[in-house]
Amino acid sequence: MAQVVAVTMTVNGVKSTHHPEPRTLLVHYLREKLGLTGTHVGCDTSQCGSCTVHVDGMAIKSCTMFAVQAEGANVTTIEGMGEIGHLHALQTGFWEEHGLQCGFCTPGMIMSSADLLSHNPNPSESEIRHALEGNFCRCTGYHNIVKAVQNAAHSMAQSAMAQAADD
Amino acid sequence: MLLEGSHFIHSPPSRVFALLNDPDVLSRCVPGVKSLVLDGTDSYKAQVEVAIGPVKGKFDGKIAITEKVQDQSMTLKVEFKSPVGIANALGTLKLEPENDGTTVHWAGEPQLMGMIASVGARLIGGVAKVQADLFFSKLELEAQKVES
Amino acid sequence: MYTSEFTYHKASSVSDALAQLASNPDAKLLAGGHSLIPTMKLRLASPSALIDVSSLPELRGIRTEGDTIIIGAMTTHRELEFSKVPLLSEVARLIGDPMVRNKGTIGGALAHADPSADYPAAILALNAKIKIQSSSGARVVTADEFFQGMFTTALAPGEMLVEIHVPASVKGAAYEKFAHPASRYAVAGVAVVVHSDGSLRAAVTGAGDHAMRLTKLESEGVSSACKGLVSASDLMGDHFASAEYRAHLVDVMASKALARAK
Amino acid sequence: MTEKFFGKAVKRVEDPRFITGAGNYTDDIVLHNMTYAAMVRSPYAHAKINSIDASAALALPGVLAVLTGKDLVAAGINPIPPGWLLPDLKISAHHAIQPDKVTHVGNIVAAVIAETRAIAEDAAALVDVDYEMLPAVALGSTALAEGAPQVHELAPGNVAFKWEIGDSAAVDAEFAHAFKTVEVKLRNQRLVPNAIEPRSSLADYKRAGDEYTLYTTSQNPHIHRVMLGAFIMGIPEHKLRIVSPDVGGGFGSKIFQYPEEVIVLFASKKLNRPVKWTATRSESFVSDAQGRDHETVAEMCVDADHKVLALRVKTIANLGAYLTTFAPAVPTYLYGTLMNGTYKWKAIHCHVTGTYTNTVGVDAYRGAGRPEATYVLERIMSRMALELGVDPLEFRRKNFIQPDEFPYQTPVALQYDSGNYEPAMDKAMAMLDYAGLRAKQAEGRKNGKYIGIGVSTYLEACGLAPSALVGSLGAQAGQWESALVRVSATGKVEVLTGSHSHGQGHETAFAQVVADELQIPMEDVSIVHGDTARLPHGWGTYGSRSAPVGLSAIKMASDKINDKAKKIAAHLLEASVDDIVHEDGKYQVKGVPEKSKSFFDIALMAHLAHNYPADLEPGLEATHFYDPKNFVYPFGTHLAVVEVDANTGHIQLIRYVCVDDCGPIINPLIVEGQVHGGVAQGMGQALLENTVYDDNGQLTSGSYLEYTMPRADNMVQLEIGHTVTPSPHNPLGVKGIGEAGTISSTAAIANAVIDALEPFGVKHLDMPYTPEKVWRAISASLPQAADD
Repeated sequence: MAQVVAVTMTVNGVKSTHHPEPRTLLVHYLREKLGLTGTHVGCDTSQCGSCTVHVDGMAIKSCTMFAVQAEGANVTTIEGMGEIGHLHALQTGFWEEHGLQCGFCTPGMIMSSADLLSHNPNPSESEIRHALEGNFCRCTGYHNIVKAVQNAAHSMAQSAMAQAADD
Repeated sequence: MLLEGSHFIHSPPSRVFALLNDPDVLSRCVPGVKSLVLDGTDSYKAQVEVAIGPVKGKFDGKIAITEKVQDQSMTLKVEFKSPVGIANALGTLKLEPENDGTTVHWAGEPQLMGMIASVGARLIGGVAKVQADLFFSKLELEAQKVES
Repeated sequence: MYTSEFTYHKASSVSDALAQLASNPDAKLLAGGHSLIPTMKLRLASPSALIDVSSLPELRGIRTEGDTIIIGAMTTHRELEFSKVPLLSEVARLIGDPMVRNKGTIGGALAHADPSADYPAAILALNAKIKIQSSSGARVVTADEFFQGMFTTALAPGEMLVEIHVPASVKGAAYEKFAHPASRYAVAGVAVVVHSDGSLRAAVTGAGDHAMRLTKLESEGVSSACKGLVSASDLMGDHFASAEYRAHLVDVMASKALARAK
Repeated sequence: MTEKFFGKAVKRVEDPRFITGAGNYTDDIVLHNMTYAAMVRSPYAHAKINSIDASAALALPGVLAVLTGKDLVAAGINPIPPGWLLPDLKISAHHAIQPDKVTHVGNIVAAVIAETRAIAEDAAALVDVDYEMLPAVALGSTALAEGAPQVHELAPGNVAFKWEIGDSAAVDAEFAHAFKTVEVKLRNQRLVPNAIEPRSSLADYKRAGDEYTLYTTSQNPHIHRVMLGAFIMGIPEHKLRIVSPDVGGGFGSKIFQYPEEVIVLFASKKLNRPVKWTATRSESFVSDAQGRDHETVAEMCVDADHKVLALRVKTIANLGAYLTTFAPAVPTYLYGTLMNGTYKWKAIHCHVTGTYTNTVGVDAYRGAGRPEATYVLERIMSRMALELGVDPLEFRRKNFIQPDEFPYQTPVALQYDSGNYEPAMDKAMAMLDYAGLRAKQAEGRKNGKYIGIGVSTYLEACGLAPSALVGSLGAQAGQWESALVRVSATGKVEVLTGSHSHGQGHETAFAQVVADELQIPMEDVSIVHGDTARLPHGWGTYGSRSAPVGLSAIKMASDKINDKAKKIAAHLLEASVDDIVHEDGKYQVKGVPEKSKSFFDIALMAHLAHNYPADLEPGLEATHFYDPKNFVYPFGTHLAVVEVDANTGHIQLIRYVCVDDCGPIINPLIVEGQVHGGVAQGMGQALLENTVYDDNGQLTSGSYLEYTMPRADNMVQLEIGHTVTPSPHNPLGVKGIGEAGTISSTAAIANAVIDALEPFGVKHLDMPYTPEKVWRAISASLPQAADD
């Protein structure tokens, strides 16, 4: 029988333990063991970025990491970013700017953009385009995705200013 | 894509030709050979393990030698398959006496099929060169061995 | 898409990893995984065991000792991108995409020695040294000794790359890359470094079957427009870029890198 | 006044689920007791299957079945037929699993069903197939050459069909007295559609009712039901339900009937368990129908006033190994009929030879025939302008069909119902500052800076289509669309449409129109699509038909609701029906606004029927089947600006201006989004994407490491404008916009590249304009350079 390994990780704030085979990719673990189907698989050579999630705060491609490697990790998927009524600024940005069409690449786009904004809160257009090098979209021509990220950067800056004023 | 190269072996053409037709020598020289057995006249069955970077696979296949011109040239027909694809090649070896040895000119047109074709195209030239270098450096050792 | 079955071992230390490696020659070290895992998914490789060294603390981080910067093998491209390591920070920024950089490691990339990878040119131009560990001890090789051919390095079976040593300061350095539009690997990537003693080293990756020094540039290379640095017959060609075109790109990239490095 | 939604940039109602990860794509669906399929695919482009040894695969624990082509044939499963016929069409049998021979890499030879996906993939690698390799052919013109390998015995010389349109003799006559003629030979390279969601199919057979459900990534579930039920598997249509839930992009590639859908349905019944298959990207590259792949020689001539006279086009269309669902229509009726463009030709003739090759089947890909035609036409127009030494825009302007000449009968069958081409061109030129940029271009050339400006003044025919017309041309399907508008007792509205949305935003745009028609809030309307069990029959989404055809049906069904509502209101208000007006969200007696009934009042009474007209049925729902009278004809002007790095040959798109006329715009966000994506795909063809088969029919660009997908940094922010010329024959005046961006942009960018290279004497290059190709063209014009 194939080896199984106990893996404990915290996904979107919820800690759980499962026993996948070592060959189970993180993306399959999230989709199949945890039912978090917002993370998608679009390719098999680590280019398209549909499977992007955050592991310990950094965007990674969950199709290029085994679940066992996430032992003890804090994982955030699109489902953990926000929900209707409490959306993340990027989710709002994508909605307001029509930054998605078929929606398949969108979770990965949002997770990658979040990584960008975490270390570059005010990116230029070309920085946004460079940062999205690892995410394919076939629907939008990236036009409104760029605008969505700008929209989110703007609203995050405003809320940060508002918060600073409150403090 | 036609690939070609040449290697100098410190041994006369007649000896090099003999080496190239000796199954024992071939099984020591062909990179990654696990087994190589004669399977009819000038025809071999072989199993090789190819390891190129992270890629590693076992290939089963046959090598047939045709159009042999004693001490001068031969044509090789190579057909190998594995679960990740198929590698066929039609190659020629030409032996040219030079100083105290032989220059072996090789040329071949490899055909990759299946998964290895769709991801391996950029590497085929380099891989062929590496494999040829390995083969001929071992053949040189064999040549020395025979002479000593 | 699944790989073949394998057993997984998370190494507790470098010596543990080396012991595991010694006990199973078919095992592979797992670093950032960005070359190995896709290859395994396509079943172009099916190692029976993986030894995960990606999060070993002793292999991570960048520190300075005297005039040398020591980079742990499992330092990620992202850590280098945001570091002050000469040239390598610039090179790291051009590797793959942000997610690849967040996970991929310099040690993994160098050990893999993909002919189109970015680091090797920089490592050669920086005259870096590579520290290699095995169960019998450690050795240090020069960059020139390290890269031997396509996917071939000085690493012997049972050995692992643990550190990269680069000069803490150089007078000037630049990396210019013509990227493949699909894979973003280098079709021709040229690194030029002017060292503190004024010497110039240059190397190219992507164009040939492995990274190599640009000796013609180093010996004559003071004029700004490079011409005929490498011969097409020494390079690779494919349906995107022929050897002849790559030879031309080497000249163009070298000219740009030289102009910035000086 | 109630709020009007038509024309407003309403945020999409489908987005909340997608931005929170709650979308429901086929691969997201998990059924109890589900099993997994993996396909064994041919590594050879052409080979005989000698034998298949599945014993090792079957011995693997967890493997439930290995199916071969012989199993399917023995069970009476028929090959997959094409859905469009042409005279003398040679139809090769396309089996879901090939029983005897394979004709392209990726052809399925066996299918493994197992308890997990991992085991299925393990087992697929263990199926040992003994093949006998046969010579292969990959290029259309090579397939037609003497002595070429034969792909199918029934198609001698690899000819699937020969087709022509127009008047060859009239063309010859014009050429005979022409002032100037030009010829271009061009290749419209093959593309891989690459929707980011790989195809997926999940079959669920229920023994209780002998009923099948297939969840699948489809643009047109009803077409699958007809094909699978009636033609392939013999399942009675009412026992087969097809659901296409959220679909992650289609671009044509999810129109077609695919083998895997047959296989999972068959396996589900055989095992009495649900069976799921989801493609890997590597599989998508060798199994999704591909697009384009034409080799063309085109010639045109003009008179001394630079008026266009005649156009002669000969094309070899590579169809791949099998005729997929719409394959025969794409390079014929969707191609030859588009050769007229926006110009006044005296004569046109177009001849097409469809060829079989050992490659993946070629079918509709965003634009389907029309981008191919537009590329030929707009390239040769710019080439002629170059030869005449005149501005390419002014040359076009001189030859436009004028607004007072509609309806305009072209020499290639179509009758354009409307158009007004100059305003779109003028607007685009103004947006770009065309004259200013030309001056900058000239200045830049002096300093080694090479920019190019390219134009395409395209026209497309979409909104497929009058059923009688397409039926007479060979379609095996009707092309009307249906709608069912169903009002609940509380006034909530479900709109069921045969159109399918896989990114186009129907749930929003259609709801905007229905909310306006019924004068109710948008949130009271939901659009339902993609489930044959819920919808009336429909024909799905392709050919930019959803708005002009699908939405027209919805609008007409909504009219029926309003008509009935007025009758109910008249009864309740004791007034004559003729006196009831629908205003301010109410049905009221004309001139007496206090005498009114709300939509809720009407809906409730329609369901209670307590106080109700005796001659009226209770309930409030209406169905409408709408068959359009003609295509719709969107048009516009696209201007592309590229910059060439003469050192490397690299080309960067630096500006893109487009002015499209798709009639009245329902939702500008959505319309512009369609243009953005379409332009990116056209840019991809011009600059990046290339499907490379080697001489043995091996796809050497079969992954994202080799096949260049457009990324964010390949694009610029587009500058978009519109003109509005309504379609005269549908009730909303709307025209399609889904494909326009792709149809026009490839030609515009190609023309920009050639314009940029003009100083180097380059008059034509084939796409994609990869750096080496451009560098070589530049180098060739500088013979000294190499020896300097």
